Amino acid sequence: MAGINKNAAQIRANVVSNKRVGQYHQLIINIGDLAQTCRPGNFAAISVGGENSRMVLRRAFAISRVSANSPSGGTMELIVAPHGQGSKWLCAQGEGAILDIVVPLGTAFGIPTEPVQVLLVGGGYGSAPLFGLAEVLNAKGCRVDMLLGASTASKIYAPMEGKRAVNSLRIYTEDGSMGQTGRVTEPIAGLIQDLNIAVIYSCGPMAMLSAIDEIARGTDVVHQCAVEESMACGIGICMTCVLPVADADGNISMLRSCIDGPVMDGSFVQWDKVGKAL
Amino acid sequence: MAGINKNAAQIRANVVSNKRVGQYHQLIINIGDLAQTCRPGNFAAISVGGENSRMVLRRAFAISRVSANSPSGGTMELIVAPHGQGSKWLCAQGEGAILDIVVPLGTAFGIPTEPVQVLLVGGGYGSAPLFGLAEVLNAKGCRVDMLLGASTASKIYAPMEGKRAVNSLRIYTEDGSMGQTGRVTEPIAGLIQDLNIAVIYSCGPMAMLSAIDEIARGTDVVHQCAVEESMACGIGICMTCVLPVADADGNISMLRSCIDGPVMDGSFVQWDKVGKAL
Amino acid sequence: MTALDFSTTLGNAWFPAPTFTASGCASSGRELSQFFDIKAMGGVVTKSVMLKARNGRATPRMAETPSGMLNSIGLQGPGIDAFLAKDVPYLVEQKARIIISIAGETVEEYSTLARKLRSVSGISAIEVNISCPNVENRGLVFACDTEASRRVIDGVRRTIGGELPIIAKLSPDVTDLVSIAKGVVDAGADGLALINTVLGMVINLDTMRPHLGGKTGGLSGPAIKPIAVRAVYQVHAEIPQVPILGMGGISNGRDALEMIAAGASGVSIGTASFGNPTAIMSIQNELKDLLIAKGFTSLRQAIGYAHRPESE
Amino acid sequence: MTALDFSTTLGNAWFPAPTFTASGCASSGRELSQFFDIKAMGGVVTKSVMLKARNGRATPRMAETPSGMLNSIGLQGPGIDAFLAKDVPYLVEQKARIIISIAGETVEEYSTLARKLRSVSGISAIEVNISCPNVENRGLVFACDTEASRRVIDGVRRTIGGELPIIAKLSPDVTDLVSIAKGVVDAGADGLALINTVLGMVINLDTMRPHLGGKTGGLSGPAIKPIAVRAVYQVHAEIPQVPILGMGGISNGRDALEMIAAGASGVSIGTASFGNPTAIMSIQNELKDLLIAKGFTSLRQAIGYAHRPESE
Ligand SMILES: Cc1cc2nc3c(=O)[nH]c(=O)nc-3n(C[C@H](O)[C@H](O)[C@H](O)COP(=O)(O)OP(=O)(O)OC[C@H]3O[C@@H](n4cnc5c(N)ncnc54)[C@H](O)[C@@H]3O)c2cc1C
Ligand SMILES: Cc1cc2nc3c(=O)[nH]c(=O)nc-3n(C[C@H](O)[C@H](O)[C@H](O)COP(=O)(O)OP(=O)(O)OC[C@H]3O[C@@H](n4cnc5c(N)ncnc54)[C@H](O)[C@@H]3O)c2cc1C
Ligand SMILES: Cc1cc2nc3c(=O)[nH]c(=O)nc-3n(C[C@H](O)[C@H](O)[C@H](O)COP(=O)(O)O)c2cc1C
Ligand SMILES: Cc1cc2nc3c(=O)[nH]c(=O)nc-3n(C[C@H](O)[C@H](O)[C@H](O)COP(=O)(O)O)c2cc1C
Ligand code: FES
Ligand code: FES
Repeated sequence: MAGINKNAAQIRANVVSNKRVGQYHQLIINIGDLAQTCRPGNFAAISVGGENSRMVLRRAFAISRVSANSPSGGTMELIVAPHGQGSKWLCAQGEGAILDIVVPLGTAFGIPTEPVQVLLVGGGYGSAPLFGLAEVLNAKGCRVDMLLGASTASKIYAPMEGKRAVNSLRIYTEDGSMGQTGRVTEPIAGLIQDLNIAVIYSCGPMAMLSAIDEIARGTDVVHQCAVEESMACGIGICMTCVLPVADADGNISMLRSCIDGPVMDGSFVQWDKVGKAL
Repeated sequence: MAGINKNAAQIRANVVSNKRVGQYHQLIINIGDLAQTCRPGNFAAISVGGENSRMVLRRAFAISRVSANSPSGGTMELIVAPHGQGSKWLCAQGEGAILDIVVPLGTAFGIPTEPVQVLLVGGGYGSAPLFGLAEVLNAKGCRVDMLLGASTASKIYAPMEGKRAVNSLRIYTEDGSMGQTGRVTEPIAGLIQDLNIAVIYSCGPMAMLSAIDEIARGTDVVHQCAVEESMACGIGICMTCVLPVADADGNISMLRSCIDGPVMDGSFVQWDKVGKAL
Repeated sequence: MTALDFSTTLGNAWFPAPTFTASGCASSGRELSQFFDIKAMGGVVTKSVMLKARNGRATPRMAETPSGMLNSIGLQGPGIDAFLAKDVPYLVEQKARIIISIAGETVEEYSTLARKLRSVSGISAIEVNISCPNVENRGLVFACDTEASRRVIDGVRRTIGGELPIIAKLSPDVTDLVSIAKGVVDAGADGLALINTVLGMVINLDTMRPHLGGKTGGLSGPAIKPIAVRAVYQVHAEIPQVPILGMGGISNGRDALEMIAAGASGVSIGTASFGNPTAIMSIQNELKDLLIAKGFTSLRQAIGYAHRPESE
Repeated sequence: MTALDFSTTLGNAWFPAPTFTASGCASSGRELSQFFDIKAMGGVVTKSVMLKARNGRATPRMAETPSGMLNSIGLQGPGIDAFLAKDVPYLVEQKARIIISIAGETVEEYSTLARKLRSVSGISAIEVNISCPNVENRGLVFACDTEASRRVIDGVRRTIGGELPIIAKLSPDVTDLVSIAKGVVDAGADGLALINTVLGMVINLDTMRPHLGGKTGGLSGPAIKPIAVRAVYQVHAEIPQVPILGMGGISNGRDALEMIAAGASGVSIGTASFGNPTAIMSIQNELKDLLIAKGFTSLRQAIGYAHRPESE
């Protein structure tokens, strides 16, 4: 069993900027030297609602990108969807606001030691960490192709700068308002063959991850996915965020997605048992 | 039994300004036409903590003064002591903040029909409504003398403009940091005689009101005091804010200080029974 | 716009909307009518009235707690005769629908109160608040004892006859809520009101003593909402035919819908009105909009919905 | 600076500070040591361990509620043998003081667990979590039944002998907490842990079904603090000689002092650590400062202070 991310620390951090991007907010937050320890796939856990808040739990957000030497020091970028009260509060925090953050948390995407062909698949705000990941993979000499999907155009997050490290980017929306009409999972089987994909990296809704895993099963493709379970603590002490995962011997146990994830080997996750008692 | 203040309404109101004055904050709030219906002694009940607040109850504040035709429309002034979480939150609301307010509430100080000699006694932020009251009394031709007391200088609230309507103002602090050293109640017995006082108006801590009442008892002086009991609703529906008060026949019952007060005839309040079960 | 049948029933009493005041949280109803038309809501549940006038407990009577509050009012009130003479006629005149809440210290007192109500016109139902100390049994709260609860309801039922619906209001501070609920239904209750406040305490750190005059107090507000939803769900699961007036922390339309899905036929709103005098009307409107948005054509369809198997 | 004796005792176990983790809210202790030195707090109460490994309940296992949360973990854990082999040695190595929490489904299972602990060194006390369904009695929770509670503690006491303090952890979801407390003390408990979570439920309005995999869950956090303070006060009033580990919603030093004034000899912190990994250390420091500011020279003087007559 993995332990808590050894780099994790609790800090009070400044919001450098907050910009609306489609239906999301892009927050840049000054986290100082901690930026150097963040890896693609890691997440941050943030207190929400301020001093008199009735919300007692932190909210988890994937780190989209870090910049170790921005003019305002080490920063991280988050892409936040205003969903419920907590994320809406976060989206309302302007420049200069101070946040209580624990970062970096969780596992990171594994980076191949050889330059290989990889496919990155993102759903909704799930694309956020993929652009930072693409840069790292690109620097390793990997060829990076990317698929992004969402229900509608405004839920596609695909920043211009992000595309530099990507060889090809295809966008799917269910309502056809951007890119192809349909689901992001549709072309995957074809691409695996055509492009000789070695690794799929995915981040998005659980149903998408599960569908990708079904496609990858039976092929040689490694599937690294970033799962998203409800988390009460983010640091491994509450056991609420568990998923049924098999070990090498096939023994299934409930692993904490905040410590043994969010990035997991998709082939070990027991997708059919998620949300059921073992 | 009195009913709820017939002028009361629930509004969303803008903070026009927020200034620190000693240990208090002076808040000017735009309440539009409601300003015309506020009388000295009335109070406002304000929601605190914002949308995700764990504070479920309103906070009560005496209306210090109203201005029906200020440049920003009808406004009221509050003098707020940062005490616990709710009042601290209020003191942190800057210009432009929007507050949920129910105003005006409660009874008002009775104004004599004849010009008489009156004494106004305030403790701490209890002086706030007395300056507005002094103006009304002064306009009626009354001679207004005022005593203010507090533990220390920074807790004396006595604005320059406020003194216009006052014939004399004496200040007492317990630590001697401003005015005379001692309690504001000390000179009252003497003043009643010397100045031929007809009415004492008081506002401040319950212990001060009770002490004044003891002095006034046995004299002809009418004592109108603004009491301060913990209030959950401010509008008469919860029965938490009660005080033991006698009626003309001497029957004592628990009256709601938000509806039958805050201004009450001190001689009817059963000071020795406050905080006890009847 | 879709038509929605928003009406509900508690026993044989019909109400145009399922939103009520909670007993003790609207005084006589007069004060709220400063803020909205009180006949626009489902109905007024009046403050629990006792036989004699009562001064209640010493102050402080309240303490705010995280997302909630404690109260220890001690049933201050004018007594049933003054109440019937002054408060009820006002509500009748306003055309508000009225549920009278009664409280007593002995089984006999409850019956006497019921007798006084028998001939009063304009009343839709009686809520029997049995979360009161039983002076005949070491002050043990009636609602904490199955047998005492039954006896109170039995006495009221016999006195009142079969017409006026009796709603028994239970306390959550018990080991086995379902058996108490079944007991009072057996004894003649037509409906249940769930939940009364949860016993709590706050220590004042200045005095280092219990803050409230009554030492302990009743916890209400959003803090207890999950407890209330659980109570309604548990009881509805066992006796689905018995209508429930659900309450405890309801502050918006979503809270109300949770309670209805758990099994409540109507909801009472207490503490929320302290923070917001127009809370009941907002909740009523939000609930209506939510039901319509979810495609319901009647409130009735949503009652107890959470008990259906996942597949439906 | 005034010297303060901040130490406390639970039975014959001594702790340098009165602040502990709450069972199930600190995993094995390893995770928190990323944020502070775990031997600096009073002690670690470990997650309730059962005889066999257990996977626990289906997800979702949590729901946030106003100033609180519901959880339904279902006692996921590695089983006592793996726990003693892996988790305890780590804590011993860190020089943390350790209270082991055990849970079972039968009276026998508790005794067996106690037997396994008898020879383990480095343990300060055993916390017996009896808020578990008793499979031998229709799943009725042990802590809801005076007799079953007594039998569990009696079994553990006989097995463990007289050395290791036994702390019985009780549920607030009962009609008469004091009699259950007295029962387990009679049966051999040296101390009490009050309170476990309060049973609650949240309905998910998207699915219109109970949100949690386990349907109901345990309510914790600031929302339940007044209930916890009341429970500690009630029990301390009746059996002041029995040390209490108080918990339920403690989030800052003031909350901790409330609990101590109500009668707790120590406090456990659960949910607050989820929102703030360093909560326990802040609470410990704030409590110390508060005691000093109020002129206490020892923690002991403040325990149960709220029970003194007003005049003192
Ligand atoms: C590892 C991880 C990475 C994430 N990355 C992002 C991201 O980059 N951008 C983004 O917009 N969102 C992300 N999320 C989801 C985000 O955490 C939730 O949208 C957010 O917690 C919702 O909080 P709320 O108060 O707005 O909603 P509410 O529904 O009011 O939240 C209530 C409770 O449920 C929990 N909860 C609700 N939805 C989710 C969810 N989808 N996942 C986990 N917990 C949930 C909350 O933490 C909270 O405790 C991520 C979640 C996880 C676990
Ligand atoms: C009629 C009236 C007029 C008032 N006028 C003023 C004023 O002009 N300026 C000013 O600074 N304060 C005034 N107060 C007191 C003010 O209401 C309290 O200081 C404030 O409610 C404290 O809230 P808090 O959240 O800061 O403190 P907390 O102690 O955290 O409050 C907790 C709870 O206790 C209640 N409470 C605490 N202290 C008081 C108190 N002294 N009176 C009533 N309720 C209390 C609060 O309303 C809240 O519900 C007045 C009170 C009343 C009843
Ligand atoms: C100040 C106050 C007074 C109350 N008085 C009564 C009462 O007289 N009779 C009664 O049955 N319940 C009484 N209750 C309980 C409420 O009716 C209700 O059951 C409880 O407060 C939970 O609902 P809420 O969270 O919406 O307030 C009172 C509650 C409060 C807060
Ligand atoms: C996620 C979670 C898991 C818990 N697991 C246990 C447990 O295994 N054994 C136990 O006795 N109590 C358990 N509890 C209850 C806590 O120990 C504590 O009694 C309760 O949460 C109240 O304290 P708090 O409000 O500080 O969290 C758990 C609570 C939570 C929130
Ligand atoms: S979120 Fe608490 S263990 Fe993962
Ligand atoms: S504050 Fe509610 S009745 Fe006065």
